[in-house]
Amino acid sequence: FKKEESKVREEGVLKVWVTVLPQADLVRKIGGELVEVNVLVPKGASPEDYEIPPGRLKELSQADVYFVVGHLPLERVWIERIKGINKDLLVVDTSQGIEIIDDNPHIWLSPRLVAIQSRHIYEALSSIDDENKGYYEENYAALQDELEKMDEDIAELFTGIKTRMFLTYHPAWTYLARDYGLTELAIEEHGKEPGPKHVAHIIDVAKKNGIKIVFASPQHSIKSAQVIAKELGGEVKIIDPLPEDYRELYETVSLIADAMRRAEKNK
Amino acid sequence: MMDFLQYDFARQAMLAGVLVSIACGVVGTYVVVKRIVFISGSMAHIAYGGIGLGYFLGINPIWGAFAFTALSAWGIGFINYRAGQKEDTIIGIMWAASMALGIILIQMSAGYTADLMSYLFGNILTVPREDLIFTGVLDIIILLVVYCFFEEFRAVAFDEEFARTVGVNTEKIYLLLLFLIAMTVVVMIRAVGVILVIALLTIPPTIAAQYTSSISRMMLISVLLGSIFTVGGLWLSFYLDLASGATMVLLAVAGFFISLALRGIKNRRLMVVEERNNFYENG
Amino acid sequence: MMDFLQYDFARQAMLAGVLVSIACGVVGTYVVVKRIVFISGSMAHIAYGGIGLGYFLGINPIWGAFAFTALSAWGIGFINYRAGQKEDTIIGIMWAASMALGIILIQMSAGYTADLMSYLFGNILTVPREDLIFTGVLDIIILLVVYCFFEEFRAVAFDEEFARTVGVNTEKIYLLLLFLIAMTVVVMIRAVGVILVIALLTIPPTIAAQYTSSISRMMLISVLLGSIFTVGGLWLSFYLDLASGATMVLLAVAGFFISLALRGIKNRRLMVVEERNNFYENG
Amino acid sequence: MEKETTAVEIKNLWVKINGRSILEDVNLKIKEKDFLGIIGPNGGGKTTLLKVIAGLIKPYRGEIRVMGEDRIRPGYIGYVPQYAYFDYEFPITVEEVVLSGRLKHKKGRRFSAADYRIAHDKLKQVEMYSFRKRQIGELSGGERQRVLVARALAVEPKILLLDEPTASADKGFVADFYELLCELNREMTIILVSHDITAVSRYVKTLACMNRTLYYNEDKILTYELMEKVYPCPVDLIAHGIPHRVLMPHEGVVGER
Amino acid sequence: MEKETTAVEIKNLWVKINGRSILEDVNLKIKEKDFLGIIGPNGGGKTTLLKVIAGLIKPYRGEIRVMGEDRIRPGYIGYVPQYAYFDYEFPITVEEVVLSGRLKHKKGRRFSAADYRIAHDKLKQVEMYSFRKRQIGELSGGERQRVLVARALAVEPKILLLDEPTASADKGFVADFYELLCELNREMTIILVSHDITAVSRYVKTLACMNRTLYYNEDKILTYELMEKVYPCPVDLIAHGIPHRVLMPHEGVVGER
Ligand SMILES: Nc1ncnc2c1ncn2[C@@H]1O[C@H](COP(=O)(O)OP(=O)(O)OP(=O)(O)O)[C@@H](O)[C@H]1O
Ligand SMILES: Nc1ncnc2c1ncn2[C@@H]1O[C@H](COP(=O)(O)OP(=O)(O)OP(=O)(O)O)[C@@H](O)[C@H]1O
Ligand SMILES: [Mg+2]
Ligand SMILES: [Mg+2]
Ligand SMILES: [Zn+2]
Repeated sequence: FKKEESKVREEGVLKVWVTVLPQADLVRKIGGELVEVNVLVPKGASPEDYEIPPGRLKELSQADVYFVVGHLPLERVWIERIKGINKDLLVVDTSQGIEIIDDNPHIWLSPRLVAIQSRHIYEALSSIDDENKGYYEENYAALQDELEKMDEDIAELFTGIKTRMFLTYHPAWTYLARDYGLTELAIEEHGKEPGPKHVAHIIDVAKKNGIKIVFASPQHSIKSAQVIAKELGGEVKIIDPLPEDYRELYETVSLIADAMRRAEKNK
Repeated sequence: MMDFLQYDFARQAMLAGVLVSIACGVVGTYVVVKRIVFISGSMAHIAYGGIGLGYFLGINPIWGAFAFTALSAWGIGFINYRAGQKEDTIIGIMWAASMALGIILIQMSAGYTADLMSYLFGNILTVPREDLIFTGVLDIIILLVVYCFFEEFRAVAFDEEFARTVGVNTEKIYLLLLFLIAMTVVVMIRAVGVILVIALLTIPPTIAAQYTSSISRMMLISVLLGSIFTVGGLWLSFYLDLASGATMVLLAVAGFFISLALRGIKNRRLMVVEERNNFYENG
Repeated sequence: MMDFLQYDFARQAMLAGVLVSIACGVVGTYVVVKRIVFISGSMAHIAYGGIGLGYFLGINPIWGAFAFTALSAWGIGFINYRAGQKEDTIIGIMWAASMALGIILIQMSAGYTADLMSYLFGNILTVPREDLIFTGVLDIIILLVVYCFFEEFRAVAFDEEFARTVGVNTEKIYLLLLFLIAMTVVVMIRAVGVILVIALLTIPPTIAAQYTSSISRMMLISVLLGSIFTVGGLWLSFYLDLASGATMVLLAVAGFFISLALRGIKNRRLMVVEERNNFYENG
Repeated sequence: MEKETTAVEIKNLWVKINGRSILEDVNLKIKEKDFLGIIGPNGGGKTTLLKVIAGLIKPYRGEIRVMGEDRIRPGYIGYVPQYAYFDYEFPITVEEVVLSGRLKHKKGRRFSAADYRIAHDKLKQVEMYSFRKRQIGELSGGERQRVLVARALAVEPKILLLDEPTASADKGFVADFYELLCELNREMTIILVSHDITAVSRYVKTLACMNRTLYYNEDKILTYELMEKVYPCPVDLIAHGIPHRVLMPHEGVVGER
Repeated sequence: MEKETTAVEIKNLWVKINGRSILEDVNLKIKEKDFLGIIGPNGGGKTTLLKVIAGLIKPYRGEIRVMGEDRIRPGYIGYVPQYAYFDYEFPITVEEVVLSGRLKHKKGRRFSAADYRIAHDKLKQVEMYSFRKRQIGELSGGERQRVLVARALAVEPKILLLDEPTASADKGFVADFYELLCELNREMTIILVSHDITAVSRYVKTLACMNRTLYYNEDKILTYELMEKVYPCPVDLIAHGIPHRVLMPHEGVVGER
């Protein structure tokens, strides 16, 4: 990693790229002032149909590290191409060691998986920039504490809830559900348009469990979610699977927990 | 069937299918006989520019789409009448231009933008009530307009030059037709997505054309076939657990090939080379 | 310009633009004169079925797309020649069917959503070297085929019936043309996405047609214009920081309107009603 | 007074297409109930002139008045084109094609029984009544031409414009057709373009020659000099069968029956 | 021996379109270098017969042999359609249209100087040489028809099929055209469909009448009875100007010059 070291010394900061907003937060927390973080998919854009403008590519051609989420279709298409533009780019897969369900990319929505991701980030940063290893380590430790705390807080949110089931349009919360013993009912099957049988099944299950809240994400059309909510006699709540500030996750999960409590009452 | 019909969304989807079939059957008949299938496909893409504009201006994208396709209808008519350009090329250009504009506008607009996929594909299972109402209103408008201008539409579609010598305002009639197509496409995009619109606009009238050479009967048969394909497709997709829009389309395609085969058996020993020529006779 | 050209990816994108312009200019000329713009648009969508198939079978989706569009080219030709159906309707049907099939296949294949948009949009800025080679090879194939069958292509496109009486195997020639279009569309989808293909296939030949009534000259002008639009659009998008594909398209559209205006000024006092009729003469 | 009886009046008409001048300084004045025959070589501009009168081509310069007005009223013109360009697969029957001539006569949205009666009458006149339920594409060339004639007649126009209406018609029909025209001429002005000089000279009231511009005499006299201007080889022409009475060096009414 | 001199031989030919029978039991045998004129009423099936010979329509039943073979060799047929359906905006010049008749003669990919010379010759023969650089859509009806004739001639075919080639041509051209045909007839077989019985009877060697089936005598005799079968009203016909020598009640060669 000789070359990168000299780069760091020359320019002072590491140019780090990530695909989605939540990752940026992690990198900033670990890299602090020593990194300059860029996000490929800007706020509000949907990672499904993002076209990279030339300006971004220009910047990308000078990037040092790229942390990929690992299973985003967007990355699958672009990473090879970006590597073609920037041959010195170090691409780090932050999903290493995480057990992937169904190719679902949303690993940044469970604190426990985020802990693994941040370890990859820390390791990569300190191997590139050996000089500042101590600085990164310090930050990393703090982040790990924060994540552990969040992990406990989130686990606590669900204490006393027997039927830990929630309904979402887009299956973004699959890993959260796995890690905290929840059941995610997703209308989209594997992120694809659902068939009527699947919808009927979801409605049956939701009705049986008194679920009245359908979670939708702001990046997707909420129109469809509203129809399901109507059939259940409930409402749509928007939760963002791409939070800018990592701490928002807690608020989001507490909404999910609230929904479960209300469902239990409805039952 | 019964256990399927117990769901609100399923009943609503069936209703949507029938309502969509009415608009598509009637407008699609003109689209097919006037050989402007291309227009319907393009308008769907042109709408995307309007969606982009909607996001950019912070208004409801559907109004942007309306404005854009209506404007494009007018543009197609105008350039066609005034500038002596080939219609299909103009449409190809508008298609590309609108999509490009849509992309750039969405790129430049702040805040959340909706996913392109839902516009391209739609989901008939979750058509909101307001879209049903939209579609119903559109059906009524289309039926009224066609009822009032049936003969004029036919004359202009068949031989525009003669219609002009008789005193028909052919430009106006043709524009009216383009507007009907534009409205259908936009409303349908919202309700069922682009592919289903194109399928329902073209397949039922094409099948119908094999059995009648009367426009009004073509419309009737198309509406019936469309309803069969949508309702049947829905039901099929329920039992096979497949995406319903796609199943409807595939059912319609199957219908087309079955009808083709039936006609083929009937006419097997008839000569067909001649008929094929008709394509070249028209350009 | 210079600071832009210092980047490898920029130089590569320009090369891609020129290579794409060659294929599109030559094939697009036929597409425009034979009025089959619709085919190019549909083939792009038909490719989607193949992409779905690729995912389903776990092979590279581009091979699925190749297989599908090639098959559809054959299908369009076949149904057109043998079953006496209207070409544009058949294409509309295939369009819808392929898209539907793509959706269902993707639904049935294992794993999370496939990345459709990259196929619809592509990105000329990051065309991998292998795609450049693909495109270059395609250019050579197209130029060779057109060089060898130039007169046959023209005769069949102009008056297929007469060509047949003279002894030309018109079916074969037409199929060859459809295959060229299919190949162009698939290679271009991969390189630059659907919209740019449609724009480059239609806009440059349309502008060229305003200045010449020779097919070979149309091709030459189209290739030049295409190159200007792609290279110019790239440069513009770099300075305005906009999506480059979309910028190229908009530049081409602007070019079309400028040319239209120039011609309009020249012919302002000439009558145009007559020319417009030509649409109906062919419709 | 004068205005009332002028069906078509053209003053200093010029037409250019793609920058090429097709008609040059055409002047024409046709009285109502006239029967004008226009002859002339291929490319002489006959079709262009008819299209200008029918309002299908805008002149480059000059003035046209149809029935005394500078715009064409619905139902005034019945036009039989030289070639009809339409989609032969179009789902429309012969009867419906002819009915489309009634478009501007119909009250309300639909055609009335009277419209149908007129359409059927015209179909009978061109001997195509039994074909009325056929799809338009399922006709032979001459049959199609007859239907187009019936369509123009169904307009019951003030002015009937015929562009080589008998080019593909068989001889049996041609003779009947000219008789029909003579009859129709009692109620409407007719302008007939034809290469069949024999037939034309027999039935028309006035004769004009067209070659870039219109050589035409209100005195209905077609001189030998005129023919020489119009046709490249008038001597040949005579030799090949133009009845000599068409050519009157000094005076005489052409086409008098 | 016999095979060598038969240009077209048709045996028991039936054609059906959309289930409707158009040609019924047609039999025909044309010697090489023959000049056959086909007359008949509109919708008689003349165009259909030519298209069958040109290989454009497949028969429902029956047999056709062209130059002794059951398939048509490239360059054997030159066809002038009654109506040509093509895109008038197509970017192709008159010269290129005529050159397309040389498609199967050209060696290699491009047309040779000889091909150009032939195309130019044919254009001169139809008096359209000066129009050779015009785009095909920028012609009048008659001009276009001449170009299509030139295109068929450029094939230098064994058999020339002409479907009302003079329908829109001016009289000046028609006479020259028939002279040209007679000249061409020295080298090729010609089948001419026309309603111009006068002209036809003057130039053709053999005459046939078509009305569903072909009434045709190898003895080249056209009887009054035959005409009666073909035309709905032969008496009218005669009255309206068919030269009487065409109708020979018992014997005589029709169309003898
Ligand atoms: N596509 C079709 N479907 C059904 N009938 C057809 C079709 N084309 C032609 N016909 C019928 O076939 C018959 C013969 O047509 P054809 O064109 O051969 O006649 P023709 O002798 O050339 O007549 P014309 O002198 O008018 O050109 C006509 O009665 C016509 O109505
Ligand atoms: N679109 C066009 N562009 C350029 N020139 C044209 C166009 N259309 C017609 N012309 C030319 O205009 C002239 C007159 O054409 P027009 O069709 O009026 O002739 P016409 O007298 O009807 O001839 P015909 O007897 O052959 O039908 C011809 O020389 C023709 O070449
Ligand atoms: Mg004319
Ligand atoms: Mg015919
Ligand atoms: Zn997601």
